[in-house]
Amino acid sequence: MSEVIATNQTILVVGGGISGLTAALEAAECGKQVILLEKSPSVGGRVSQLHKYFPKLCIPTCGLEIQYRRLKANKNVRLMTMAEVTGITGEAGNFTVNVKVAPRYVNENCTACGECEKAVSAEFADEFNYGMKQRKGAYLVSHMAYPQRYVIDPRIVGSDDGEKAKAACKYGAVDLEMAEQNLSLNVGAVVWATGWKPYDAAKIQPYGYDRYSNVISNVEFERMLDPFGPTGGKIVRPSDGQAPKNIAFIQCAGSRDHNHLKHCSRICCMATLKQTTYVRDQLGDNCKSTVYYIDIRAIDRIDDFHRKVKEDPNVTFVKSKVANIVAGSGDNVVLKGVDTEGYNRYANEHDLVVLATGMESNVPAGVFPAGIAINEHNFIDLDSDCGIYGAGCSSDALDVNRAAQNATAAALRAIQVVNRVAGQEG
Amino acid sequence: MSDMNQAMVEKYRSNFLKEVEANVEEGTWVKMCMQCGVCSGSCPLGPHWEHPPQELFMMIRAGKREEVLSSSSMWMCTSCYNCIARCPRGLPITHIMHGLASYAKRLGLAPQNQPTSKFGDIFWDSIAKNGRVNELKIGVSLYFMNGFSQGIKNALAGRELGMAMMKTKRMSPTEYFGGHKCKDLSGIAKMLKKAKEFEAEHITKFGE
Amino acid sequence: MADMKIGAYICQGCGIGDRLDTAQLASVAKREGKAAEAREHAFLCNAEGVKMIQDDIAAGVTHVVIAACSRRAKTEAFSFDGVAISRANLREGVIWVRPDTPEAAETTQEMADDYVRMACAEAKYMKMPSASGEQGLVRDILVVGGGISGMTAALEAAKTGYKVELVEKTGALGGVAAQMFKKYPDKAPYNVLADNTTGAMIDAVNANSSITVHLNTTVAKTDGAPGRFAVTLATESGASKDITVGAIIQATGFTQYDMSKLPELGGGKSPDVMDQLAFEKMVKANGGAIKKSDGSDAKNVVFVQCAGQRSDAEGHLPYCSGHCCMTSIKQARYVKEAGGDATVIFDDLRTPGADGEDVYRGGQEAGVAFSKGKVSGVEAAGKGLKVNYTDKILAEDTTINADIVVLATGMVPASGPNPYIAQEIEAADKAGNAGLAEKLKAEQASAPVSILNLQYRQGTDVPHLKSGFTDSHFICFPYETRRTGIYTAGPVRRPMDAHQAIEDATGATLKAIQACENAALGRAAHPRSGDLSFPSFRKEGCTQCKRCTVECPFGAINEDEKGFPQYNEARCRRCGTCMGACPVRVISFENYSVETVGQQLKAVDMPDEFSEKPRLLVLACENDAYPALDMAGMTKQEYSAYARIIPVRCLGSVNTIWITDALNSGYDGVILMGCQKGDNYQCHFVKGSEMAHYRMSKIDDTLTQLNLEKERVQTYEVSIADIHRIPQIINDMEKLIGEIGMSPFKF
Amino acid sequence: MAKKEFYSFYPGCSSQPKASADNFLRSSNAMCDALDIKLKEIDDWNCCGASIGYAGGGEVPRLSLSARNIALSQQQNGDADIVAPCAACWIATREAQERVEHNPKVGEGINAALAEIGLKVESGKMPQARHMVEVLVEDIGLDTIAKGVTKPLEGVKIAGYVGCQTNRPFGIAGESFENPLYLDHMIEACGAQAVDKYEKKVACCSGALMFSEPEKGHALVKDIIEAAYDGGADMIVTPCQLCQMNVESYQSNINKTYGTKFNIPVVYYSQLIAVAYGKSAQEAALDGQIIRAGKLEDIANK
Repeated sequence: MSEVIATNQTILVVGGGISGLTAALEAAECGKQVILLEKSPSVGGRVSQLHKYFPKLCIPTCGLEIQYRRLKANKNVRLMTMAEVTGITGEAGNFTVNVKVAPRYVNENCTACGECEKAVSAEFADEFNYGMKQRKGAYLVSHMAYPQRYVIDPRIVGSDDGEKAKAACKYGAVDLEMAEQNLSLNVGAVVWATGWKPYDAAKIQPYGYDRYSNVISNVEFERMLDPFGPTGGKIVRPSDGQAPKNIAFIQCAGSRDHNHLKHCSRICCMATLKQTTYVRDQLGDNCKSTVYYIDIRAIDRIDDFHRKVKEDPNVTFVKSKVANIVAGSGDNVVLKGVDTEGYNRYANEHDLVVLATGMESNVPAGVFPAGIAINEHNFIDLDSDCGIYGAGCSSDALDVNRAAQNATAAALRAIQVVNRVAGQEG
Repeated sequence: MSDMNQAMVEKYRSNFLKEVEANVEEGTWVKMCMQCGVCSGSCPLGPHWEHPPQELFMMIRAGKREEVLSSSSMWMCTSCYNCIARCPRGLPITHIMHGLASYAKRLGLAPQNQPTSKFGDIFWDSIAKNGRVNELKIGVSLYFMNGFSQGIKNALAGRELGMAMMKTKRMSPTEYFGGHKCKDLSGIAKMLKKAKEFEAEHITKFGE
Repeated sequence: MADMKIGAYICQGCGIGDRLDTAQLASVAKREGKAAEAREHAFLCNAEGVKMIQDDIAAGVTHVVIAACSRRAKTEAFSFDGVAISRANLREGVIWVRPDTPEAAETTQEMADDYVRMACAEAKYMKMPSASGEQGLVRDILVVGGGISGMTAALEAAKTGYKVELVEKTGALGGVAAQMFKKYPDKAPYNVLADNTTGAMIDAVNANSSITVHLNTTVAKTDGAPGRFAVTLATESGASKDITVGAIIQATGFTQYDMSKLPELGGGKSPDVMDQLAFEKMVKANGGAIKKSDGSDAKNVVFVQCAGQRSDAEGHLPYCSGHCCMTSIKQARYVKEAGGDATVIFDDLRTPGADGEDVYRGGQEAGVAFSKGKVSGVEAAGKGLKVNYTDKILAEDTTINADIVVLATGMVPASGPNPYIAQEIEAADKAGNAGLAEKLKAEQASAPVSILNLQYRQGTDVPHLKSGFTDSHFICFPYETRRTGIYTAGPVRRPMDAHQAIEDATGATLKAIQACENAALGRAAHPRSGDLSFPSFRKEGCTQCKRCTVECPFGAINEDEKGFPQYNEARCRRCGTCMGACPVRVISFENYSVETVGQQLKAVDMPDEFSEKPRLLVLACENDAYPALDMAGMTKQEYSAYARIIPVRCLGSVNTIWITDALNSGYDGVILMGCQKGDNYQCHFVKGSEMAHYRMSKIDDTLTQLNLEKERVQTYEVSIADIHRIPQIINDMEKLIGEIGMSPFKF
Repeated sequence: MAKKEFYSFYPGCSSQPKASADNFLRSSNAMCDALDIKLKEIDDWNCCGASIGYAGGGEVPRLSLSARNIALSQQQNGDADIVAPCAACWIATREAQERVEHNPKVGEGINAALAEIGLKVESGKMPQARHMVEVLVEDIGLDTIAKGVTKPLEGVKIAGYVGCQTNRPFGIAGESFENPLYLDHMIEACGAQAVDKYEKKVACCSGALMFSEPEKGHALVKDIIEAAYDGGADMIVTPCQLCQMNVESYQSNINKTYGTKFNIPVVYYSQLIAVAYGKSAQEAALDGQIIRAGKLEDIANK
């Protein structure tokens, strides 16, 4: 990777999630040279951890498969995984970007045969499953992982496991000598697409995510639906592994709240509506869903999905921001609050609570040159000539189609910069 | 109807929200409520509120002046600050409730014989007089808050507690004659007088 | 082909060597596959293995058969320029789905043998695709619509170095945006109002030498394909002009929902009940003053959200227009700034995203009153108006007086007529759905005039997805319309505000530019980006049946005057649906044809009827079913050793001859696996899977002729996540064959 | 933060000799002696108006009271932190400061009133108003306190009842409004065992409404005590004078109304620390308990 060649006509895309992939591929398919950086061992980002997309209830990996194929087929894109930007200097048309590449301890010889994984024993919290599951110290992030190449957890390097993994690989792919690399790239424009992380639910103290095992977050709920996920695809209560009968979905958990994220995260309402359909599909009439909301934001054409869910007799909507959660009978919890449509107090017992936690921008501090405007919600504001463009959830709280749309626009802005450098503008 | 109430009705015809913004402690925050209801759900005496805070805010916007100001709801506030801690919009709800209560009282609209309202007076008088609280006197006047005969009953009922407090040296009969007080009482009186005047004079001008 | 030289390379890595007799595989390749070279290698994908292959290519190998892992794996290593490559999936497709037991060894080896035979057969019939050269590089883009979306597209294209022909049917640029009094700022903080900058934008467009503006002009005719669109512009004056463009952006915006359909809300009944656009114009005209129709100042304005929207009621819009809450808050602030009172009556206040909450708070700070409620009626009251509504918070029916009532009606996309309406009516009639047929006929009768006047076999305009919005794969691939090289942007694609429209138009501009560049190189657009193969047909065999021209999901194929198909490479997405449609099998791609698949299935060794070794043919969509099968392998899900899987570009490309051939040559069962069809289709080629299901519904006749059980051929909709289900489907078929018995057609 | 040379002490009405929190005052003096915390009482301080002052006092008069205390403290003790052991006093003082900082109109009224007695407060120039607990947690540190313990309160299980106003709206830095942990840590620092997951830890004791709405108040206190018993507590500890009074002294009334048999001691953290530091039962003011904390007395008398 050290021999990565980049020029001021190269476009750097930071982040290999749906936005970064889209920006990189669209630019590359316009004939531009692109370097795509991804911090984790494989691309796909947040959407690769989702079970289905709203409103079509289709499978995210379906779209990713196409993106990966475009990536494999296009020689204009160079992908670097486990790479993180540590600093950017310069100006539009001539940036110097410092990149830190963490060692993967596995080289391109890897065939993903899985022998190293069989050989090692130590287990670690699986990031892909938000720690709801353990994984080995030698692992493939997921079956859809691209690059389809194993990773050695740095924590087993220097241990017996490390040596076992090395010994197990017939192809000399395990290289425990790999070290962190620091490179500096010269690029013309940057598309910043580092996406989002779910807001830390433990910070929403009234809801006791840190105190009640049956209070979980919406992204964790999503992982439950994966047949290869922590629960084998079953919707269960963490406390006893039993199927829930009465689920509460709490909207704006950390969003629209000056104690947490001031902005609306846009996707949570649709995500919850979608998740009620998982409940309906898997548990049928044996489980009820109650959605506690302030406003249901099923924006534009997909409002019909909202109306369809409303017709489901097993789904109830309560216009109320839940005040707090206290222990109930057994492992159940009790939600306290007031239904503001006509002032009705409630203390409702539920056996599983899903917090619709919001989107927290991953835009870092201290990386960008002066003049890049990052707003109070930590999104990058658009400045069409600055040469660094936020894409997807680095620019706003966006759903997938808006992220792809926004990333395509960001790619064009980057192309304009490198075309100017090349003297191709009109 | 008190003169001041009359004056306010005329001044703010049909715009109760403006009146609240101008005259009620932290009243300018009322418009920022987004009706999520977290305050209403967080109140320890919630069930005793005829209209919970978020509903009061909606009623203010809807111009339900009499209903709001004559409501006993605000007087249910125990100042636990749960609502303030949880409000996603950062409204100082506790203070607004206090403000609405004292404004209603000022206009003579607060419900008659509202115990907390009365207790508030007794408490304030004690402070105004001594600069410090005279717990014994307050206790006694509390007993007699609703008349002499009721007072005797209360006093008897509270006797046990009174004795216990005396016994543990946490109350002293001497309190009744003098007891805890500040030195500069005249100064405090002057200060409070001025403060009251200022508020009275500006009550119709806040927020303008 | 004299010059053809096949090289077969068998990998022994990842346990293949331990589980399979690779020497035998090599001899199969040589003897049966007619491979000139057949080499085994312990670790084919490493530098040494790859070099071995490259050396052979240098020495004249033209067709490379890689017998190793799945075609989805190790693509970097196994990409060789200038040669045809086929892959036999021995890892994910054989050893990983079969138990490592002595009993299983024989059938597992047979599986591998067959895949080598198949790969050799496929390679034999593959040619290296090369572009047709049908079109060159045209760096001119046509933008239809001079509103904020269209102007953005024009300016962005010019800024990127492309020339633009901007067509606007009215006499002025600016569209709806130009009529705004104020707008929200483009960047944080959003809780303030900014001046309308559309004027400056119009000036920038007029001043830009790369942009030619055509006012009072419409598109009379659009012919050709990406890279060579031949467009005739018609001006009001009757003059016309022919231009050639590489790609088209349709930014024709929206029209305001007709509020006279809402009499209960006072629509059309009082001049002081107006829609948001009318209110905006009024405020702009009065320089910020809020005036009633009689010229007097309006003190109270009530905004009624979701007017005729988010409702399934007859004549209402089923969707939410997204911008209306933000717009009403902005307009309510005009009222506050003019010293009046404004109340917004809403159901759900929809101000999403980073800017949304700032806007909401900004409105509250400005003193705008918000009330969650449902308006039941608007009526005259004295000189003014009275709004009757249910206050949902105070749970009471109440009224509020207003000088002006603004109805937040929705956006109706100006997307032109639905090109498929005639077909839909026909289908509805066939299905005996009179109600729908009536509805569609009414729609057809009141259809708007065409916008693009496409000279396409499949109609004059871009197909709609839902409610008239032009779209297709709107989640992952928002820009993909069903007309290659024609991209829609702005509210014509999905309801949106000006801020989003600018983003949307910028993205659409990239796609248009990409279309120009790809067309010049003969490269396919999404989803087979970069594919150079394109369909051609044997004219002497063609019966002019027109199926291919009708069934192409992208309207790529026209008919010449004699009724022969004209393929228009640059419009084609290379899915092969035409190939699947052709009853006389004259359509083929260089590297994907009736032969490349047909020969594979014939190459399979067919044990006799009494061998108890059935053969199951699985035609699996390469986009979803095949990856799922790979993952079944990765997760060691076992499935029948009798299955022989052939990936296809799209189920739509499956020609029924393959099924007939398979049955005739003794296959006991055939399974087709494609993507979900219907309204929420997941088929990457929109209609491919649907067409395949339709065709297979007709296969029964064939089976009856051969007098075989209908169950022997089954078609499934599967998803890429069906990692457990797909092996089950295959195993069920094996079980079924066990029950109904082997096919008698074994030789 | 390190311990300050001295603190400007604002005891508040209840923490005066022979007032309802006399037992706090005495134990607090013992605690400060043990921890070497120097307090200089603000001379002639006045009542803060407490959480009920609004009813009779309104906004400006009520806040003027606290402003006077601030001005006096500044006059007498310069920039020294004002330390109040009573939550009401503490937040009233902080609220007065905030209002002066953020509401010019109210600030003007307050200073007009103070001018009558030749005092004034200036935005941005007022000393910090802190709770006694903040001094213990931030300036001294619970680890330090733990180190000095000579008589660990072994075998005593205590429900740490934080209540409202010590916790909201300001609270102790770094603690959550819903589940503050410092009091539990303080209990453990003293060698006692804290009740885990005390459900009513931050519940309201009805505050001043105990006097005007006793029945409603009793209902709230009943839950607080029940939860303590459920947690297996021998006693309840609180940082708040009003909480202590409300939870301790109405148990007999509650027993009458609800037929319960409550008899659980309610002590101050200052009493725990005093005893843990070897002070006598008398110094720790254990004789000031209406319901005697037998287990503490035993340890103190060892």
